[in-house]
Amino acid sequence: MQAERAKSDTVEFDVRTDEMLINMGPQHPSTHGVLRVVLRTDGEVVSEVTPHIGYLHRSAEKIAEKLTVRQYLPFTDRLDYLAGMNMNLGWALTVEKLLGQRVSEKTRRLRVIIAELNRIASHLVAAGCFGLDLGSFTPFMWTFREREKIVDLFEEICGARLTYSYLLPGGVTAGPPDGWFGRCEAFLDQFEPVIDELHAVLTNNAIFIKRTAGIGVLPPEMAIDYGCTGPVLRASGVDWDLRRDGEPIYTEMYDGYTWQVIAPINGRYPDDHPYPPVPPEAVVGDSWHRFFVRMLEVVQSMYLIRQGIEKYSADDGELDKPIEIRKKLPKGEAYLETEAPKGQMGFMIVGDGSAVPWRVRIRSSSFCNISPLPELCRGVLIADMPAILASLDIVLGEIDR
Amino acid sequence: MSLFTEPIGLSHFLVVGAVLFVCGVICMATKRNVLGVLMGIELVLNGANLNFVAFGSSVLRPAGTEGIGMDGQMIALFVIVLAAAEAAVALAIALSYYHAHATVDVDRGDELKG
Amino acid sequence: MAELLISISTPDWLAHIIAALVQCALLLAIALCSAAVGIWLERKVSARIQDRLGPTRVGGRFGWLQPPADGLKLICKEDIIPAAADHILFRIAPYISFCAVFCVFLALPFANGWVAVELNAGAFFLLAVAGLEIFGVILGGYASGSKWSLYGAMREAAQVVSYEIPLGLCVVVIILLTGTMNLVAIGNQQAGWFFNWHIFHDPFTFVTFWVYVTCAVASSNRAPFDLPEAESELVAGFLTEYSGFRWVFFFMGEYASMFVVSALGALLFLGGWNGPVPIASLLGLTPEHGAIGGWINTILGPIISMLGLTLDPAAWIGNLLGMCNFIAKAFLGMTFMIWLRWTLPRLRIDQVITTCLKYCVPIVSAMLAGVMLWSFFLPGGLFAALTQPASFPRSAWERTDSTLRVDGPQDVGEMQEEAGTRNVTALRSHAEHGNEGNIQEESR
Amino acid sequence: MDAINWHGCFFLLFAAVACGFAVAVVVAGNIVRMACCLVVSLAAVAGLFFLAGAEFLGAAQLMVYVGGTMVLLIFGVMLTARGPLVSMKTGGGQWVLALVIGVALFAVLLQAATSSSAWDGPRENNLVRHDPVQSEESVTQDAAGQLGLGLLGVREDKIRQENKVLRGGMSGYLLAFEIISVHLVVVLVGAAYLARARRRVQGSGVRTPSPESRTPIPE
Repeated sequence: MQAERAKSDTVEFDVRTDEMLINMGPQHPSTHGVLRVVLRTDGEVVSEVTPHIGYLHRSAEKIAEKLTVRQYLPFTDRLDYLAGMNMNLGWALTVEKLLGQRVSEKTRRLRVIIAELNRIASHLVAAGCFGLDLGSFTPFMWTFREREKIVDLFEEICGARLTYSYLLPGGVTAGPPDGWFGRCEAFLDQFEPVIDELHAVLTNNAIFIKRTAGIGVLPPEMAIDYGCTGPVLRASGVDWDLRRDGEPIYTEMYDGYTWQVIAPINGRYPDDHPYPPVPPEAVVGDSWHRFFVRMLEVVQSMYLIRQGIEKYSADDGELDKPIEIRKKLPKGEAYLETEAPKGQMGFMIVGDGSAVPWRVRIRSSSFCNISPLPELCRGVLIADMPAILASLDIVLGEIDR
Repeated sequence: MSLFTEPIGLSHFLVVGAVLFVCGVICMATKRNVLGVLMGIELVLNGANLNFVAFGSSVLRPAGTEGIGMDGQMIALFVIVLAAAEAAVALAIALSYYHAHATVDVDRGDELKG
Repeated sequence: MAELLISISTPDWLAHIIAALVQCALLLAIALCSAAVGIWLERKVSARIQDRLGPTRVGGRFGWLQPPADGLKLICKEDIIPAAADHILFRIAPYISFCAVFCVFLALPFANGWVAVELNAGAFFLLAVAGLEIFGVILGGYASGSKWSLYGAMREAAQVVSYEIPLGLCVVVIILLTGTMNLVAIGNQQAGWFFNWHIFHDPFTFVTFWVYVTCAVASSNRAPFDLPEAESELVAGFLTEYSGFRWVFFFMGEYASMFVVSALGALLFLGGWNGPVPIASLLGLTPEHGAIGGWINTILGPIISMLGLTLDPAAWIGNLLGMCNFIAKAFLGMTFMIWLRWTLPRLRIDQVITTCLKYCVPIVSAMLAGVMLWSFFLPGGLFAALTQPASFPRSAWERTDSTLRVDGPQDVGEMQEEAGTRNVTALRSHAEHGNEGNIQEESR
Repeated sequence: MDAINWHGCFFLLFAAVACGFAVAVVVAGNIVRMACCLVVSLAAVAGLFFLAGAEFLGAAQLMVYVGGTMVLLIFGVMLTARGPLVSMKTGGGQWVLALVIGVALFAVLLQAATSSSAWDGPRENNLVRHDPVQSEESVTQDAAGQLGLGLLGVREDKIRQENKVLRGGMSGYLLAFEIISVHLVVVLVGAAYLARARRRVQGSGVRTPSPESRTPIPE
């Protein structure tokens, strides 16, 4: 709808108030952290958008050149603070790839369970904040109630509720306490009806559809050009998920699990879950689809966790111990991308023989996901800006590093 | 204190109508802003309305005398409705004038083009 | 009241002024109480929807004293006036907005005859005064000087002005049905069982009720239509610069207007003070006195006459029941609005205006035409037609065509006067719903 | 000290408010202040209508004039009052001229208003409503009903009028009513068309603000 409005140069508008330059953020309630967006608006219509980042820059990569790989782990959960476990996993796998060692089958199973639990938690925050930006406060409360239960489970394992530093390179310091998996199963069972409630309040809600369907349409080519990854890319109809198409050291974790990659292939979703119907106004690649892909991924993660728990309890091997503090890194470099909830999180470590890496580079998924914002928001109303921003689900810690 | 006790008659209303009318005329004459002139017109119309209603009101006349009856209120009603329509058109003209010359100053509107 | 004061020899004009001020204070108390209970209700209902408890500590288990506590806290807050603000307008705006809503309480009847000022054009006065509330908001938005509050004010003005039209039309539909704008008369016409309520009068008024609900929610800036305070886009709309006591007035204005709009809806469509089952009339608690009414009068009569009050106890108790009915319906309406607010996301400004102009106005105009035709064919409404089919359309047709025949040529002036008088007699007979006697006399 | 005539007191109150704020409109410099004073003045005039016994008209004034037209005017003020345009001073000469004409006009009107003795008001108190025309068989008791019927072409209040001259105009205002409704439709369509801003495409006759006036985005 707003695509052809932008193309036609004769934009007819009612009363031409002169243009206004409006700053949204950095402390704006709906910019997900410290992002400043400068809008050039004409009345209600946004003609130009310029995001400004860097307010949360902590030079994480430079610090990595002073610390050993194990000491640096706590910094990785501060990148995407809503999905700390996935960041730790990415860092751990990259170090293992550099050292050329593999962890035991049982550790890999535990890592799958914990990574998918954290993915559910991150997607819950995304769904809740999306509803909050569109004005409905209640789903935000529901999603955070569920997220608290997941965070309690994590607290049992590693004592922390947000910055876990649990999945160390080489293994984990201590396995989950007994009865943990039972509580995990109990959480999943009571979580099923909550998803249907969220569908009822948001996905199928006529007003939600009117506010998101057809808004901020990201064509597949533009998504690929801007390097968008994760739910943003899949919502544009590109069937690409690193858990299936990634490097062997990462995909072997998911061997033997039956699950599906969620992406609207020519407008249809893989129908293994009785999902609500796609509304007619929704165009592949719009805000509604980005939201819907995340909701279906939560269901896939639940399948993965249940299968993970079965395989973990069936396997009577041993959990590996992490590498020692000052392990010498070989001379050389390793780069690995993993499927974090927001998109593909890449870590590159260049070792020079000593225990401290010579250079570390972090490829952030949210940085690429936010870059098409000026394209998406041209000719859109002011009220749609937060909707598009929330659908991209960005975290500033990861963008500014 | 006689004003508070002696009943209100037609001439009191006519005096108030006259005051409003004169304020409207002066406002139209002296304001440089287009909308100021518009407000002057509104005041003039209200002055006239007040006289119509006063003449048509049965409360303000001695018992039995004949005023213009309901016609006063009827004409006042038409004046109110038409003033609304007139304000709509006047505002449209003012806004298009504002677009053309980026100002609402009446003195600047001296050339005939546009 | 005034006589009481004169009896203790205060000067005549002082007595009247004091009496007037006391009545104003009482009315203001009603307005503030309705707003305060509205705030408490909002906290509790929204808490229940979000799986939490809501206020429980302040004032007993259910947090009754939360609204006064909020008021106290806000009064102590510092009143900041931004430098770029236009001082006088910035201060006046909240009071204008609250006065407009307060004026509505003047003409709002709580029970049969229990109204501050019984106006003949009551419904029209309510609509007129409800329209003034936007001035407070526009001035507040413009006077705060900041770009964002100007945006909020412009949006709010556009929304409330455009929603006044369908709201007015819904009220006109009911006025057309009842034939009078006097709110007390409208309420009394819906006495008896619940199917006498206007909402069940005919399918058109039923649809009009739902359009009224949409417009009411939109015109009091609630739920899916609360653009001006859209936190996510414009921080807090025109309320950004307001803090402390001034903000309380805007806040009170909003909740009082919520109560007013749902009360008006209850009065026009849901029978006002008449409950679903007419307990008062069944028990005889009405001015005509049934069994119990007479019995109560014999007991309470002497006590009341001794106190010097001139009121009929039975009818007074009946009215009391009526008032409870009315207030219960109003708060039901408020709960519905609160329920809407905490489940639905917000609409965009252009969607809000299109729902108004493309959906509400056409539908309610169609309903207006429908009710006109319906009340022409079925004067008593659906249930009257079902219960006495005999007096149904034939008499309506017969009455009009018999009077419109013109017999014999007369000079124009005479005919014009004749037409004038004939129109009047036709309308008078039509207005008295065609009792048989009149028709015979008409067609001789 | 006979009884206070409350009708008179309220009349004085509303008259003072109406005239006071009318003068404030003339005196005020800032266009926004002028608009607010005008709103209060018109509301006071609505009060005067109520006092003159025209209840329906007072409500109509409040709703259509104050609630509708004034909101339109304030919209216009908010859209155009940017920076220097808010308060524009007019030269002293114009003020003197305007005041002279104004005072002269006012003197004439004042003399006219207080000249005829017939307009001096009823002997007894205003509150006693005595409508000679009101009788029990009239179709609707309240003024609003009579106004409505008047619009539909039935001058119900003139039925028992003996005086031949005053009986004229029996057919009421039906024709005027129809003309007004058509007129309103034409006006609104015209206003919407006029206010439609021509597009800033080059070649259209409208002078557009030059590109450099667009504020650049601070880097």
